[in-house]
Amino acid sequence: AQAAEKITVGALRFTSHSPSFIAKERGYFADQGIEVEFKFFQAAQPMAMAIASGDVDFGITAITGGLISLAEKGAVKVVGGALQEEPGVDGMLILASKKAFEEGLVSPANLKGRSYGVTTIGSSFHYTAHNIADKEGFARSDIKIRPMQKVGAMIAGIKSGQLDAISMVPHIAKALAASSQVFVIGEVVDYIPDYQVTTVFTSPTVIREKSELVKKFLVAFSRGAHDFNQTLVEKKASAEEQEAMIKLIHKYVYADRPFKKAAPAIRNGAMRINENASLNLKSIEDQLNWFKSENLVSKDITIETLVDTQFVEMSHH
Amino acid sequence: MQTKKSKQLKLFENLAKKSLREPEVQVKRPIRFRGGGFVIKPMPWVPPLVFTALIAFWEVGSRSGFISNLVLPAPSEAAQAFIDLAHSGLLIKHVKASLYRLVVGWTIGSLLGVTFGMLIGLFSIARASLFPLVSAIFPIPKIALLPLFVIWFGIGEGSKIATILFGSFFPVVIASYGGVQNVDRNLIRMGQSFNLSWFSIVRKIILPGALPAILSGFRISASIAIILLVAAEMIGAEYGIGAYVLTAGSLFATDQLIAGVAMLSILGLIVSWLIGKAEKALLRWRS
Amino acid sequence: MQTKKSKQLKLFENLAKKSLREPEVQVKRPIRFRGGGFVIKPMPWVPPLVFTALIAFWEVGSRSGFISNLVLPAPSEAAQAFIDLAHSGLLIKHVKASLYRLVVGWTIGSLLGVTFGMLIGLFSIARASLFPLVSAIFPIPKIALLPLFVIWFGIGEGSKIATILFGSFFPVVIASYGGVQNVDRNLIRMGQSFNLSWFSIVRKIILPGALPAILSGFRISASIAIILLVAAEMIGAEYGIGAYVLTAGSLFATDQLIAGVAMLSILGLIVSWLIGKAEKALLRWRS
Amino acid sequence: MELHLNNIGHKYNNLDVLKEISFSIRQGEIACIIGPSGCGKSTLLRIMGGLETATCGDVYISGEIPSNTINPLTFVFQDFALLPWRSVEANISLVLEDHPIPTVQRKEIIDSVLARTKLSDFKKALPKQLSGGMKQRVAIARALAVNPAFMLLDEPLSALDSQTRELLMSDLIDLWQRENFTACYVTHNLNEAVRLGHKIIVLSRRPGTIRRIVEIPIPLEERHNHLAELEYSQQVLWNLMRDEALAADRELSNAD
Amino acid sequence: MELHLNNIGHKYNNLDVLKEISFSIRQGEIACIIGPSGCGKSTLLRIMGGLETATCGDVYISGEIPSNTINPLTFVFQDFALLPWRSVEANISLVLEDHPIPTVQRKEIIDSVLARTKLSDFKKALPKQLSGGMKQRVAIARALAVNPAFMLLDEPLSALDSQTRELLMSDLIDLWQRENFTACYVTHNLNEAVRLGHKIIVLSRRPGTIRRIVEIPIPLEERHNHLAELEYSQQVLWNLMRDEALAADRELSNAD
Ligand SMILES: Nc1ncnc2c1ncn2[C@@H]1O[C@H](COP(=O)(O)OP(=O)(O)OP(=O)(O)O)[C@@H](O)[C@H]1O
Ligand SMILES: Nc1ncnc2c1ncn2[C@@H]1O[C@H](COP(=O)(O)OP(=O)(O)OP(=O)(O)O)[C@@H](O)[C@H]1O
Ligand SMILES: [Mg+2]
Ligand SMILES: [Mg+2]
Repeated sequence: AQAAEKITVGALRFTSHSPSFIAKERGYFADQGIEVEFKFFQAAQPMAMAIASGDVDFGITAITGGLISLAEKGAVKVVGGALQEEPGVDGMLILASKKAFEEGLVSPANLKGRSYGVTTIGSSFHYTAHNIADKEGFARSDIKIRPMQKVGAMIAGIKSGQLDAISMVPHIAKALAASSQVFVIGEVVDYIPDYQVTTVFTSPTVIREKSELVKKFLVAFSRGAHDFNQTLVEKKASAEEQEAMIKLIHKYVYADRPFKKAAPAIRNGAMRINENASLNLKSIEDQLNWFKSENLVSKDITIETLVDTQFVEMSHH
Repeated sequence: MQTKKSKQLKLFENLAKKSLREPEVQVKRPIRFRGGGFVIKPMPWVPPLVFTALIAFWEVGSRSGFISNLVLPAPSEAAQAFIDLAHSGLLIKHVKASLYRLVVGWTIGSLLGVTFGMLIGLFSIARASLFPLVSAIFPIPKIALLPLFVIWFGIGEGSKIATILFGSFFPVVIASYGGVQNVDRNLIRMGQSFNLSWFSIVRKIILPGALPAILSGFRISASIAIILLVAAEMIGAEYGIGAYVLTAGSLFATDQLIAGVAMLSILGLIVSWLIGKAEKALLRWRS
Repeated sequence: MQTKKSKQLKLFENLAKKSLREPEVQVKRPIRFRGGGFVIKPMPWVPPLVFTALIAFWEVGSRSGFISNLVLPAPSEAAQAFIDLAHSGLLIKHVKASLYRLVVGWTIGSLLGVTFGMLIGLFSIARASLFPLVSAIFPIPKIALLPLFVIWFGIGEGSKIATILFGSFFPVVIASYGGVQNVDRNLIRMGQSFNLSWFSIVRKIILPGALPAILSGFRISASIAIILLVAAEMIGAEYGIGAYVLTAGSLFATDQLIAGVAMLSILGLIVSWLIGKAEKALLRWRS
Repeated sequence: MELHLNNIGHKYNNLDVLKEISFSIRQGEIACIIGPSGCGKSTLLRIMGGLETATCGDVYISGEIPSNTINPLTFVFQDFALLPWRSVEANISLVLEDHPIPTVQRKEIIDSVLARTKLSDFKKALPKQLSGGMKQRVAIARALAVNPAFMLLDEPLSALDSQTRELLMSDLIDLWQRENFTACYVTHNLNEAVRLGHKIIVLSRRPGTIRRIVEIPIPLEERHNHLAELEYSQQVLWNLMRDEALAADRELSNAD
Repeated sequence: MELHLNNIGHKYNNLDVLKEISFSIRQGEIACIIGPSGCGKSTLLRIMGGLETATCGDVYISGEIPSNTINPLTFVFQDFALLPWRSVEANISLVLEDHPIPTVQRKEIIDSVLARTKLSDFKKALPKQLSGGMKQRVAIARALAVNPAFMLLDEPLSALDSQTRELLMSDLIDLWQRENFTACYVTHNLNEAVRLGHKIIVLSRRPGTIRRIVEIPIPLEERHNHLAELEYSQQVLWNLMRDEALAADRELSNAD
C-alpha cells in the first residue's frame, strides 16, 4: 500500500469537532490513506489564518465575516457542511437575564430596545439577533448589539443582568437556566430554520492540487459524523457504546477534567452534524447576503468565491 | 618599600620593550579631544525620514507583490480605509471615546502606581505585603479576567477604564519602586540632619531622585495603556479605536485593521513625544 | 556686609519670639537618632501571611455567599480543578510547554531589548531612528498582529516565542535606555581620560551603571511575558498554561480559569523572587 | 548646648572604627578633631549628630537650646550632599521650607548667606554648573541659614582656595563671637585647627582612639596676635600625627 | 612630553570662565595652578587633558612620549570618579585591563600602588565603605598605576590629613625624580604649590586670566633646605591672592 499522506487538521476543543476526533480514533482517516495530525486553536480566526498560510490543511468553523474576507482574498474555501440547526434536536437557545425577564422580556418578540450580547460583530450570534429582528418585524438597529468577544464575558453579562439577552449553545444554556438567574425565552431554530452553523473549509491550493485528498477527507469526516449522530444525537446506540464514544471524545475535549465531570458536558453538547458533510447552500447564501447588507464584507463577493460545490451534496431546504 | 617601586618600574620597562610603539617625532601636535561621544544630539530630521522610507518600502513591496497582500495590505489601502472612516464621521467618535478612556485610566493608574511604588520603597511592611501581591497580580492576563471585570465594573465605561488602569498601574509600581531604591542615601541623610519632616524628605528628596525612573515607567505604562485599549474595548464598546481594530480583525478587513493599528502607533508616538518633553523639562539637572 | 548679618540675626530673633518652644531643663538628654527610616528591612514571614489571609477571606466569602459564585469560584474549587489537572497528567505538559516558550522568548527578547536600549542611549543616530520606531511599535497590540505572526512564523513554536519575545523586548528597551541616560557622566569622562576603549567604557561603566534600571525593566518584561503566554498560545497550542486558561475561559469553566490564573501568578512570584536575588547579588554596591 | 561622649565605640561589620572615645564639648566651645585619613572622624561626627548609632557608648546633650535656632544640631557634609535638581538658592531654601518663616524673610536669609559665601551670582545655578569649591560654599551657606546652635563640620573648607578659606574662617570666628554657637570641626589642616579650636582632639589611626586632647587657651579673636604660640601648638600636633604615621608605617612594613 | 596653551578662552553658555590663557609646561616640569574657587582651574585642566574643547585657542603637545607609559596623559579628578560597583582593587584594575599586561604583573602593579597609598588593607572594599580621604588615595593610586608621562592633578590631596599629605607629597617627589614625569597640579594649598611646583601659575578670579607666573628655581629635592625662600614665595603668592580677593569683595560691595 501507498505510504499514508500526512495532513494537518485545525480543531477547537469543542464537542462539535467530534467527527474529526472519531474519524481519527476509529481509523476512518487511515482507511482513506491519510494520516491526520490535529492542531488545536483557541479561536476560529487564527485557524482560518493557518489555513491561509498553509500550516493547516482543513478546518471546521462558523461562517464569519473573517472567513468570507479570507475567501475573497483567495485564501480559503468552504467545501462541506458540519453543524446545522434542526428542529427536534437541541439547538442554540435564546436567553434573557432575570432582570429583563421580570421586566417583560419573556419572548424574543420583546427584544426591541433590549441589549443583546454577541461575541464579535459579524459572528453567528450577531446574525441570529438580526434574524430575530427581521422575523419579529422591527428594525435591526432596535436590538442593541453588545460585542463581548468571549462566551465567558457573555455569560457574565447575562448573569449579572448587564445584558438583557444572548443566544447560547444548549448545554451551557441549560446549565445557566437551571440556576434560575437566566431564563430561556426561545430557540434559534425558530428564527433561522436549517441554519448551517459550521462548515468544513480548506485552501484553494489544496483543492487545486489535491482534490482527491479533499474527497477522501470528507468521506472519513462523514463517517465520523455519522457515528456521532447515531450515538449521541439520536442516541440509537447502547449505553455502553455511548459511554465508549464519550470516552473517545474526552481524550480531546475537557481532557483536563475527570471523566465524571466531563461526560455530561459532552453528552449535552452534542448537536447534529450534517450527514455526508452536505452543505445547506441556501443558508450560506442567506448569511452571505446578511453580511453584505450590513456592510461587513465587500458587496462583490459571490457565493462561488466562498463555496466550492464539487465535493458534497448541496441541500436547499 | 623601595623594592616594590623598582619592581613596578621594571614591569613598565618590560612592557615598553614588548609594545610596538614607534618613536614619535618632535613636533607640536594638538591634543586629541577624547571627551566626545556618549552624548545624544537631537537629529529632528531623522524620524520623518525613517518613517517615510519604511512606508515607501512597504508600499513598493506590496505593489510588487514582494509583500503578500494576504495579511499586510499596502499603506495606501490602509490610508484609504482611514479616509473612508474619516468621511463616515465615525473617526472622531472612535478617537474621542478611546482618548477619554486612555486619559482617565492611565492618569489614575499611573498616579496610584507612583503612590504604591513609593510606599513599597519606603515602608518595610508595604514592601513585604504589597510587593509580593504586585508580583502575583501583574502577570495575570487582563483578558482572562474580562468576565470578572464585567461583573465588577459593568459593561459600560467602568470596565474599560479599569482595564487600562490596571494595565498602567503595575509597571509604574515597579519602576517607581526601583527609582526609590536608587536614590542616593547621603541626600536622605542630609535631609534628616536638617530635621526635615518625613513628608518633606519624601517629596523633595526621594520623589525627584526617583523621577527619572518614574518617567521611564510612564513611557512603558503609556504604551501598555494603548495596547490595552483593544482589550478594554472588547466588552460592549460601540466606539473606540480598539473596538474598530477588533471588528476589523474579526471581519479580517486588513486595510481597516492596519488603519486602526496606525492610529494606535501615532497615539504612542504622541505620548512618547510628550513624555520626552516632560523629561527635558524635569530632568534638566542631570549632567 | 555687617548690615546683612545683623538683619539675619534680627530675623532669627523675631522667629524665636513667635516660636512656642519651651525653655528646656539643664539635664543630660541622649541625642535623638534621626538617621533611621528609609531602609527596607526584610520581613520574610509577612508574604505567606498575606496570601494565606487573602485566600482564607476569599474562601469564607465564597462559602458564605458574600462573594458571588457567579464568576469567582471558591479557592477550594479552583484547587480541586488544579488537582484534577494534575491527576490527568496534563499539568506537567502544560507547564513544560509554557516554561519553554517563556524562557526562550523572554531571554531573547530581554537581551535584544538591553542591546537596543544601549544602542539608543549611546548613538544619536540610533536614538533618532530607532527610538521613534520603538515608540510607534510598542503600543501595537500583539493580538492584532497574530495573523501576521501566523504568516511569518508559522503556527508552531515560532509564532508563540515571537509573541513573548516582542512583548518583553519593548519595556526592556525603554528601561535600559532610561538607565543609560542616568549614568553619571563624570564616570564616563574618567574612563575616557584613561583612554579606555569605547567598548570597555560601555561594558564596565555604562552597563553596570544602568543595571538597576535594567533589572527593574526585567521585572516588568517578565510579568508581561507571562501575560502574553495567553495571547501566544491562542495559535495552535496543544499544551500550555495559556491554552488551558483560554480553553477554560471559552468553556466558562471558572474553576479551571482561576486555577490557570493562579499558576500564572505563582510563575510571576517565582520570577520576581529570582530577580530580587539577582538584584541583591548584583547591586550590593548601592549605599 | 553641650555635648558629651561616653566611651563610644563603633564597628562596621567586623571593622573596628572607633574605640573608647570620651570627651565633652562645652557650651560655646569649638572642638577640632584631627586624625589620619580613615580613622573614623566622619563616623564620629555622624554619631554625634544622631545620624548613626554607635555600636557601644552613649552621646548626650545638655544645656539650654537657644530658641532662635531653626535646626539646633547642623551638619556640613564632607561630600556636600547638594540636591542636584535644585538650584543653589533652592538648595538652601530646602532647609527653611519646613519652618514657618514668611517667604520674604526666607528670601532675605538666603540672600544673606549667599552673600557671605560669595555665591550671589550663582543663585540660580544648578550644582552641576558649580566648581568643587563653590559646592562646598553652598553646603556652608545652607548650614549657616538655619542659625545652628551646634555645628558639626566635616572638612568644611577642604576644597577651597587659601584666601576664600581665610575669609570663611574669619567669617566663622565673627559668627561664633556673635552667636556663640558650639561646634565640632573635623579638619586635616592643622593650621585651621589651631586657629579655630578651643580644644583639639587628636585621634589615633584606625581604630580611632583619643591620643591627646590639646587645649588652646587663647581666645579666638586674639589668636592673630599669638602666632608664635599657635605655631608651637601646630608643631606639637604635627609631631603627634607624624608619630602616628610612623607607627602605622612600621606596622605595614612588618606585615609585608 | 611638553604641553603648550595658546590663547585659551572658554565659555559655559554665556558665562566667561577662562580668557587669554597662554603658557607652556616643559618636559619634566611640574606646573601648579592656583586661583580662587570657581575661577576655572578644573575647566582648564579638562581642556589640557582633552576632555573639553576650549571655546577658543589651541592646546598642543610636543616632545617624545616615553614608551613605558600605559596612559600618557592621566587625570586625578577632584571628585575621585570611582566606580561604585568595583572594589578598590578592581577600580585600579579597570585602567590596566585594556592593555596587554599579564594578570600576574597587573596584580603586582595594583599591590604596589595600593601599598604606596597605604590602602593594602582595603583592597576588597567598595567605595561606599571608604572615607573621603581613602577615596582620594584610591584615585591617586589609580593614576600611579598607569605610570603616566603627564599628570593632570585636580586638588589631589585636598581631602587628606596633613601627614598623609606629607607622605604622598614626598612620594610624588620621589616618583618625579625617578620617572621625571611632567605635571599640571591644581591646588589651593600654597604650601603644596611652593613645595611641588617649578612654576606656579596664579589665575585671577572668574573669568580666569593669568595674573602672574612665579618660577621657583630651587630643585624639588632640595627645597626642604630652603624653607625661608619657600616661605617668601608663599607670601608673595598669598599677597597676590589676597589682592584678588579684595578686588572681588570691592566689586561685590559696589554691586550691592
Ligand atoms: N558644566 C558646567 N556648566 C556651566 N557652568 C559650569 C560648568 N562647569 C563649571 N562651570 C562654571 O565654570 C566656572 C569654573 O569652574 P571650575 O570647576 O573650572 O572652577 P575651579 O577653578 O576648578 O574651582 P574650584 O577651586 O572651586 O574647584 C565656575 O564658575 C562654574 O560655575
Ligand atoms: N558604610 C561603611 N561600611 C563599612 N565601612 C565603612 C563605612 N563607612 C566608613 N567605613 C570605614 O570606617 C573607617 C572610618 O571612616 P570615616 O569616614 O569615619 O573616616 P574619616 O576619619 O572621616 O576619614 P577621612 O579623613 O579620610 O574622611 C574607614 O576605614 C572606612 O573604611
Ligand atoms: Mg571623613
Ligand atoms: Mg575645581
